[in-house]
Amino acid sequence: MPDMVSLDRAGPQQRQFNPYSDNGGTILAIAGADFSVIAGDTRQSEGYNIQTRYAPKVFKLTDKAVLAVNGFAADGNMFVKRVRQRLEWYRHAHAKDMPLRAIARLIQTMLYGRRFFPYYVYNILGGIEEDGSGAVYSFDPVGSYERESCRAAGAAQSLVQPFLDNQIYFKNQTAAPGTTHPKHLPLQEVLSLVIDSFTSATERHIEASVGDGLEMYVVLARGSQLQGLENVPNVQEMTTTSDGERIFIIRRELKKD
Amino acid sequence: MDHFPTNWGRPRNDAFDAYGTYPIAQRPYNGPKDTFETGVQRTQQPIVTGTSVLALKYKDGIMMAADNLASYGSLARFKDVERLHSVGNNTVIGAGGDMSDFQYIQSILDSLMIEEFTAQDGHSLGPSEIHEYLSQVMYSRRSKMDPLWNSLIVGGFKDGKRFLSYVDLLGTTYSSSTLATGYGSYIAQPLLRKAVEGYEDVLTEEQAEKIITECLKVLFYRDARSLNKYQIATITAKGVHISESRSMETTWSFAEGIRGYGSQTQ
Amino acid sequence: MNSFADRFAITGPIAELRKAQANVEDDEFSDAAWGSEAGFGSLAKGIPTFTVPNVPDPSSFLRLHTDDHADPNCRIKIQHGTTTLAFRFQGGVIVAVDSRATAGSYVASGTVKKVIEINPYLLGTMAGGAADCQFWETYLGMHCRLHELRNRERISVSAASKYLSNLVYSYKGMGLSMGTMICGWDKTGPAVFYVDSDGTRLKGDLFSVGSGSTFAYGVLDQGYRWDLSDEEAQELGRRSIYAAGHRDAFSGNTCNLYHVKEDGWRFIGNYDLSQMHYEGPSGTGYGYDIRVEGRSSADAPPATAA
Amino acid sequence: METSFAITGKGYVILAADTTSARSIVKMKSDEDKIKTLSPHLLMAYSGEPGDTIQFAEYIERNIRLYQIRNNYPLRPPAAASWIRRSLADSLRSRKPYAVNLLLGGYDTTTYTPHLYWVDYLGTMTELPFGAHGYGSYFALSLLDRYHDPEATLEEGLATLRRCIDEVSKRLVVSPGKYKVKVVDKDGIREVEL
Amino acid sequence: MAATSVYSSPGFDFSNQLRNNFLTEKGLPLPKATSTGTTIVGCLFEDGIILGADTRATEGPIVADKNCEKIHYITESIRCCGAGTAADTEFVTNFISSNMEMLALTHGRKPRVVTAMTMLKQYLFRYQGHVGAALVLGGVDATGPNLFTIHPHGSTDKLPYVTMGSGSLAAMAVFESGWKANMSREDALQLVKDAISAGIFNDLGSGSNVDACIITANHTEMLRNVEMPNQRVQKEKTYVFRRGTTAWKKENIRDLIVSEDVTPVGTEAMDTS
Amino acid sequence: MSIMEYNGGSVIAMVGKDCVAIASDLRLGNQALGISSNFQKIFPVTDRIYLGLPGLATDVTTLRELFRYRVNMYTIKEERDIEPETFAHLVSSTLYERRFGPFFIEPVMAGMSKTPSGGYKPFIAATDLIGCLNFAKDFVVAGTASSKLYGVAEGLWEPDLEPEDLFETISQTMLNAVDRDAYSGWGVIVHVMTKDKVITRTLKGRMD
Repeated sequence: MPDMVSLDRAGPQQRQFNPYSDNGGTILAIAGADFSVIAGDTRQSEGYNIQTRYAPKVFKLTDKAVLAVNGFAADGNMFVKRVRQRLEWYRHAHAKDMPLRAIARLIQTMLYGRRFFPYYVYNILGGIEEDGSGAVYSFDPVGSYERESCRAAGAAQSLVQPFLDNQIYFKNQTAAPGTTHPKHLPLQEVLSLVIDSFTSATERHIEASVGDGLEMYVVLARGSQLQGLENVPNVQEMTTTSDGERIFIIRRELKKD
Repeated sequence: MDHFPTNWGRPRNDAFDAYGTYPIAQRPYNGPKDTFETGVQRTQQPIVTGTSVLALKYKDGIMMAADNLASYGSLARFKDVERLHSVGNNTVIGAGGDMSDFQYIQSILDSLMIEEFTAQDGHSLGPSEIHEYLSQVMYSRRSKMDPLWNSLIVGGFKDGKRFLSYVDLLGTTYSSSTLATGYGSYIAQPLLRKAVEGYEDVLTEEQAEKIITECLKVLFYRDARSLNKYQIATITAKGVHISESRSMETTWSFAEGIRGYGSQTQ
Repeated sequence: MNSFADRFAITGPIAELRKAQANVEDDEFSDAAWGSEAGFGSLAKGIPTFTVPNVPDPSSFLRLHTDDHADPNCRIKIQHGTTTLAFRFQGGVIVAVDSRATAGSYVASGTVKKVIEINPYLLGTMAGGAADCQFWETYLGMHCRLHELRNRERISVSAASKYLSNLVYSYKGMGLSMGTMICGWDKTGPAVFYVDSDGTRLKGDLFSVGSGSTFAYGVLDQGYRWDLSDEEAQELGRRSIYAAGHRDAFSGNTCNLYHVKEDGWRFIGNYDLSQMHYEGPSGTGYGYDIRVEGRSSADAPPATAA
Repeated sequence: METSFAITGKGYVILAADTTSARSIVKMKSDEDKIKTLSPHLLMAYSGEPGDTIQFAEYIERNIRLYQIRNNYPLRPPAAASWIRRSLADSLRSRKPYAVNLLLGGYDTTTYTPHLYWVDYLGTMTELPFGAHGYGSYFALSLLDRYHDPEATLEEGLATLRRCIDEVSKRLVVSPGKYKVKVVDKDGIREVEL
Repeated sequence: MAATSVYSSPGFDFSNQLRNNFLTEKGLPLPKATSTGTTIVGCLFEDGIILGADTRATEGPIVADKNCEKIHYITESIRCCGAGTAADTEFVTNFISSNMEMLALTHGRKPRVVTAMTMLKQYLFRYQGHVGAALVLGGVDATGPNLFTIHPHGSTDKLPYVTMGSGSLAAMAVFESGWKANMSREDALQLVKDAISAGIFNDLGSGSNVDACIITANHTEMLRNVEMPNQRVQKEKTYVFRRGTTAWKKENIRDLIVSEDVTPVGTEAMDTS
Repeated sequence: MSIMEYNGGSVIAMVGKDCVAIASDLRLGNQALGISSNFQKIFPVTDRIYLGLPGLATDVTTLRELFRYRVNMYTIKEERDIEPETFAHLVSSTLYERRFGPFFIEPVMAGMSKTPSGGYKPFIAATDLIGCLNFAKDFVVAGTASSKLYGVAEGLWEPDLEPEDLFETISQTMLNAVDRDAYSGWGVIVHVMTKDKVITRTLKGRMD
């Protein structure tokens, strides 16, 4: 009878070169009605050692798609390079940017192609769908994915995600009599929650560190208002095409200890 | 696959023959096998090693430093190894880790530069291209489980821009205004960060050299695999300059008057 | 001239770079990874190829880095945990699943779609490695479509499940983890097939798969009859998933319910397990403590007690 | 595969344990009684490591009896359960621990309440309306969540028990054949035929 | 059956060990205790000794305590910084502190730093590294300032400037480049702050604030949180919930005020005339 | 799977304005299998100290008995109730006594301690499994959901909450944290203590 025998002793043993490492950090994405916010800290660490205080984890793919990668940095950077290459090829063949949901499926097949030698990366893809709605897709290292409204991944995922469940999905909150919880939060609110999530995580998480800097990408749907984005400090527009979607980056400082 | 409720979906414990098919309870591997696999040697651990390399950005470019020691385990085996290597006119790479792998890297980089030169297309490889090339090579070697056992720092100055970046045996890359490999990342990096961060554009060459020598001195005091004979490279608009080996003054009198490790006073 | 030398040189800078780039190529699907076939389209060419690490025992390498049960600190945590069930009855097939995915003790998601809609007549459930199920069942969907185009008729459930079974069996021992039920309606009527990554394929009336399957069986077996009405059958599916979600730590959150009939499958609804516990779908909670509220097993003290 | 169930109902507790005594793949005996009567209103079903089970059960049986002889009245179920847990937890700290899982069913004649305690080999104890040990619990617990009623009559309770036993025999690979069923209520202890 | 005693005898109690070994052998790994990754330092200056420490305590990758105290009291003029298993440093220093007090009472004079050092090393050596305390012991006594490090296995070291913990390399780098014999109080304090800050900002196991302790021949000054470079920034939002947000099933209020109702017996007031 | 996760369970304590709150989940599991949905982990030690014991369930009972014994002995010897600070040290030394064979429990305490002026001030503390005390000013957590609790509490906790607001904050923290933890949950119980009463509420939590 298959008993609950621990695999410890009979388990796999390998005493050779370990091709993986963990470079820490946390990424997070939230989708709104007509925008999405994709954020990541900028610290890259190994063990207790900070390698650099600025290594971006969030990458702009197109004007309506942003990819955040977390885990083993070499795998992550190489993976982003390959996704960008694929998107470039697509653009040459079709003379348009790949739609978000297609990028999501592409990422799945690329990740699954390494099923037996996985990329140690947790991906979150955020952006604007073809119908103008904000979307977030989250992936596990071997490519299973789903569309969600908010998702945190990386070292501090277990600290941040339940907080977002409460604040974004209003989980476990009963609405005041006669009212309902809003389905989507406004951009300003979402940005505040992202910043608070990261400052909270910085307070309590060390080893696979979170800290130094925070980069938040905001993707706005075609024709949507700036929604107060113009008043946010340190905002910078990154839009390159005139398709209508606009993309911004906001940078903040985090604690450095 | 394990079908027991609490372990459901996880790999099955092959130590247990659940279906009475001993001895092949686990499906054997019948893929291609290399009979002489045991005869193939890959670098699975570094043998002759170099220790830290330091690098920082200053006003005019990049400064890098490394000592001249190659150790064989705890033996100070070679005391005249040059761990800074210039690639073209704009780039220097510095290496810690296995020295034979570094020499291989030197040779492929040298041939790469020759290939580029013979193309005569008006382009030359700058520091960022060389770093990109190295990161591809290092990452692909790690993916083949046959790594080049080095931590490399690539520093350069081209078209008025300073470039400083790191790549190691796993293909991990990062850049920062100060970099250090090996023990340097624990001992020298805190000092470098404090002295350089925020002052990248004001530090003069003399100041930078003072900082980097101070760090080398501290490393020599505390890193048992280091030597007080070192070289400093500068990469500026004027090109690459790698100094001759030099030695530094060290003092060991700080503990004068201290006796023993406990109650001894004489 | 030197390009000729390059082509055959096995050392040297270009060769080193070429090897690096070859590595980029062979982990995806060969030449035409761009153009109209970029992405998933290239799968139509045949079974995709996978990168395998260059180590003596690739499956133990994979296990070393991904088996979070043997080593809770393993880095790559593949999502696990599930209760899925499907059964045949006079009115078709009921498919019910939970929606929780766990990585270690962390509930990674509570909104996983564990029913994969292969085509309007075929459903696949997902238990085990989420990516394995999603990928191979999507792949199966493409082949079902190809089958339709080639043969001008829908693929039978039996054939589809056989195809999937053969596919995953060819990867046996490599570390795939998948336990799925292929459910649908074909010329023979409603059909349910169980397929797993061991290569097992079973035809049957009633299956439950996953870490919480035993709990689902406990409720399902007691309430199951062939001649259930549609409503009763749906209620039974929901209730069994609730029971499993309640008792099993790795199952829960919500229940997705599908009903397959002659004209294809229909999504019945998404039910929150917590709501089912307290209120049920129709006002009476499924929860034990809700159901027995105010009832006590204590005897009334004897009336003569002075 | 050893399996035991316990169910409370209106004024009673039913304990059921399989009767097989198996060693590896061999069934040595098929009419073993694994439910001990500890006092006039207290039953204990035990399962676990062969040898430990009977030794521990007899140790408990005698000590509970001793208490009754010394004090002229038996321990009430909560007190007895607490003492048994303590004994088990202490034994776990000795060189040769007892690896025994227990279900304790008793009827408290002073409060007219039936009590059921679930105790595992680590000394974890909790009071439950129904419980089970062994692989059967993976099937029975959800079933009991669905069908158990604290105010069920004895007939209804036995019908629920029968459902559990049927389910386990349907689904468990090596299911035990026969069960011994005992009931404790205000009138004391008796064995019931299913 | 030997019942575990509820009376506590002095020393460690091994009653759970058999059980725990058995559980660990079954493949359930032991959980981690709170440890202090820590940067702790000490150095001599012209008048005495300065000790320094960060204030982060960790449990795996989680910060368990953001502002813990790692400079422990031994006697009025002897202090000890602890790194390693937090409970061990806490209890070891407490234990030695009370022994030192006993010694002081027995002999009627201030005990020396070497005495504390010897007690600590003998204690730690006895436990062969299982008591995981890495210590920096400093103080001023009749022989002048004394500074020691004590490793978990009981080895000791005597140096003019020392560091311990996961940030020790960062801190040592600062000392190596900045320490000079006979520094002034201000310079030495600044150097200690710099050394601890190097640990805080470059080592992930260390963090939060800087504690320092200046010990001179006749005065000990404890500078708790002498620098606080990592205060939490103001949150963007406030998170107070509307009352009634959480749904609950049962409520039970336990009144802690024992209320007395005085019910006068008899209708007439007492005749006090 | 660590020993601490064998039975599951989590506890959190928070400080408010002249009040404290302590909350735990109610699950008793046998690894993934849920056994009981009414397993108390928080026990009153005196009128003004509540002690939460998340960890291995057998040790929950054993330690509860041990502390009850030791506190009773203290009360008899000293003829007064033990103060929270004193009790915290009692817990700490009891656990450290078993440094080399620990109980698998990480206790969390909440209480109101008497001030010299006769008032009460909130007190919380936690220790690790070998008794390293942590006196926090805001909140302390322990158990299988501790990392989740840290994250939510760090976000939601605010200083100087009134008892009713503190109840909402601690409840929301606990509910959302245990929903992301497979081994905690099955209902939540919250105790809010002010200087003159203890309000105990059982929450309507997720039961999966």
